[in-house]
Amino acid sequence: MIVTRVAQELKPGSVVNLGIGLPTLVTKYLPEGITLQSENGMLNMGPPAPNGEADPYICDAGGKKVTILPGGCFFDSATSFGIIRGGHVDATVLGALEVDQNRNLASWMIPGKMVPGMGGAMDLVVGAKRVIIAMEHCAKDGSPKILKQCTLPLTAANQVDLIVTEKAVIEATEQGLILREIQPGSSLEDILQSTEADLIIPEELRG
Amino acid sequence: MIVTRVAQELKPGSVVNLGIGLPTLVTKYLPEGITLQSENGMLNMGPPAPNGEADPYICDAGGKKVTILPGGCFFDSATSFGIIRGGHVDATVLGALEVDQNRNLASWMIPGKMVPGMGGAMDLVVGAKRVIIAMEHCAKDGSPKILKQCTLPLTAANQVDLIVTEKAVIEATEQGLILREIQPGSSLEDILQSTEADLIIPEELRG
Amino acid sequence: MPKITDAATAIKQIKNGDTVMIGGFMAVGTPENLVDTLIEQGTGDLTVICNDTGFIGIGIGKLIVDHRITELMASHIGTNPETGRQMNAGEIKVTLMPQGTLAERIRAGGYGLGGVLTPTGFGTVVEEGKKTIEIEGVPYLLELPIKADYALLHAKVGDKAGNLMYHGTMYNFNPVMAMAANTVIAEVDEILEDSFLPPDSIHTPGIVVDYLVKKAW
Amino acid sequence: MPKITDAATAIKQIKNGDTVMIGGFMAVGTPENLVDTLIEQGTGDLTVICNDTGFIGIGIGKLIVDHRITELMASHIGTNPETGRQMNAGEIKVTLMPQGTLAERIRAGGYGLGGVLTPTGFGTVVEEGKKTIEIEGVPYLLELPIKADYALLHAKVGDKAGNLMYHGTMYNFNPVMAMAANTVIAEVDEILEDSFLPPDSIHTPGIVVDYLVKKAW
Repeated sequence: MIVTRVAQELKPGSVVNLGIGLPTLVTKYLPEGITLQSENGMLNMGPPAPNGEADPYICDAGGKKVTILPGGCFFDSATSFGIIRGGHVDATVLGALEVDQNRNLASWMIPGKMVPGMGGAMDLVVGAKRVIIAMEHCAKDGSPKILKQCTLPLTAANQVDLIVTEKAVIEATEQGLILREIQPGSSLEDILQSTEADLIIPEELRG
Repeated sequence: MIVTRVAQELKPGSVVNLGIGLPTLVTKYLPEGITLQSENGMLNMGPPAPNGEADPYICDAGGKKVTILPGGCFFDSATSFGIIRGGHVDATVLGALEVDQNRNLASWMIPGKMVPGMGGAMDLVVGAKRVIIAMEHCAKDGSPKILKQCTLPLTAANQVDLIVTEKAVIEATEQGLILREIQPGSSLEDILQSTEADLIIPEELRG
Repeated sequence: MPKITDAATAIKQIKNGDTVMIGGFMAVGTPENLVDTLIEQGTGDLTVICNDTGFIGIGIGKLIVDHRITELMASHIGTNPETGRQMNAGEIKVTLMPQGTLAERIRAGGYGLGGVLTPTGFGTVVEEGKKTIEIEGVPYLLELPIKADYALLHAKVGDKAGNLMYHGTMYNFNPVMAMAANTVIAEVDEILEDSFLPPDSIHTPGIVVDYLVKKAW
Repeated sequence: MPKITDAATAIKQIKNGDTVMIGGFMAVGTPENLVDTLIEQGTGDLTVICNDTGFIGIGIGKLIVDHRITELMASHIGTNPETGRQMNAGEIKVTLMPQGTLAERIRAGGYGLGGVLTPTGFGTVVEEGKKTIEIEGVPYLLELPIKADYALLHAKVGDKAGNLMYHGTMYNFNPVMAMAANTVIAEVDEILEDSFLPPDSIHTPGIVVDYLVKKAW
């Protein structure tokens, strides 16, 4: 549900970078005419290579052997992040540990526990024209992930544009988080209970 | 004489950028194994194209149609000046309007008279490992060009390494200008009369 | 996907007063058809960013001679005496800067950088009005990014995805300009209509190219 | 002209304590023969600059597992759990930075720039100890150049002038590292002994390549 809803946000003709994990699953539901960018140096990334036919020198940002589609190209990391930082990527879809009502994102480390490094995420969040967060609404222990203020080290400040979870679609604006859609199977009450951040609820979504 | 003497300074295996004008003439006397860089985006630049056979898309830094030698390559301006500024060019040979005893060079403009722009000269003088000035010892009106202090706007400060004229070969050091050779046909007296800068004269060159 | 169109259609969106980057070094890599079309259409009052102003009657020189440029950023104007004349007569505002600095400033614009520190120009008039920052005892000038409304490029081959390949020294400023303008119009000698450039040999990725125009004269 | 030699000869000049850049992204574009040779020769106490530490037993991961690295600069270490373990145990000093920042810092080192201003990392722990400079109201971090004693690269094809061509995503950090190290050793799948790469299709110019080693296993 998260994945299909995110796919609807991606406009034909746009250049999109999908993060590792949940966002990668969006690939299957992409509309026609999306160009996928992979930060390790590829435009028009294609699906994983069929077994035994993989080119050992073409991988995606997760290290998985993939293909390149016709019209694609390869380039080095400085160019790749020039494309990203320079605003030539229309949207990035990323997972998150925490998001807050100031459009902050924390996604890259849990001090003392998990420090994989930020990889390309910090550049992507700052550079992409639109930052879409695709994540479960709550952490595995049930605690809220959409907070008044992030507690974990940030990936970037004030950059999140949209949050899509299995419960809600939330627009992140300078005025605050605006609830845009209640996902099928959820309810306003459910969302309010599982969200720490203040939500702006438009008239049409109030009971 | 200037040109052949400069050519002796260029070591086989080195990468050299020759400026427009007098320095370009050095091309004919280059030792084997020199790689010429042209700042408009070429390594291993070759001689001018024979009449009628010029590739319209290959020119040197003066706009003249030239060739590329086997093993050469083309690249964009950002890469070209990365090669220059990053210290990957071993020597540059440039003309000059004025040079002074603080290793300053003025070569790009005469206020109110000639303002062609600095082109790539400022980057070359700062970036090349060795800056060799090839010029007539005096201006056309006979006034000295090797001065205590440059009067024209500088191309770069403290970067000149060697000055080769038809009268002298002068090493530019932090201690000052050291006369290294008296060119055939000239004399110490001739050099001292036509040079405004203080010259350090080694024992072996004194009368 | 870029729109494949003719020069007149692509160029007519450029209005008087726009800022336009134009590729080329001594006219090699300058899109002559696009420049001619700007002149035909009467577009003027342009701010032009380019390496040099070509020659009288060739490349960007044509825009100078026809008084279409009111402001110019370049590294060299010596091969076109008319540029110097207009500058001295106060008819055109010219900002000259080192060629490597020009390349890095345009790159910074297109690559989302706030600026770069270069040693070039320190101790010269180029440092006027600029911040000097010392790194490990060496002074550098802080040079700021440059962007434009349009970039007019010339490449050898373009494919229908907009990917470009240059040839020889036509490469020069074209790739950095392709990244630094809102709208990119590329004149190409050849358009691959039914195939694509090899993905390992592309100099400018198609996603930044908005219009492809086949060189016609 | 680079020296065409074997891995053992090229690698034995690297001494304990040297700073080494190694190309590759998730081991694609990492010179496995050169890494294996470093391990064979017992070279250690290295400062390594790379994007990521590959996987256990693959790419730079092998140097980690064998405790050859005492200091690491990278953007991602998550695919090799041993790196995180050594970091938490204080056995290795790790500096993590954004991937685009790493690329620009290495490029700045090789291109003679004193630094670049990037918006990436502002408002995060990445800004610690760095100068913030505001340009037109937007804050940027000043990121400094990185250089190394050696760069170990992997390319698809090299010619006898040292020119390199990459293929696919092996491109990544190799071209910027080629410019930023005193000595550059490139492992290539194929060496053109009697011909040259086409001049329009070269990714790393041969003048910066000191040693070419044919990939042997």
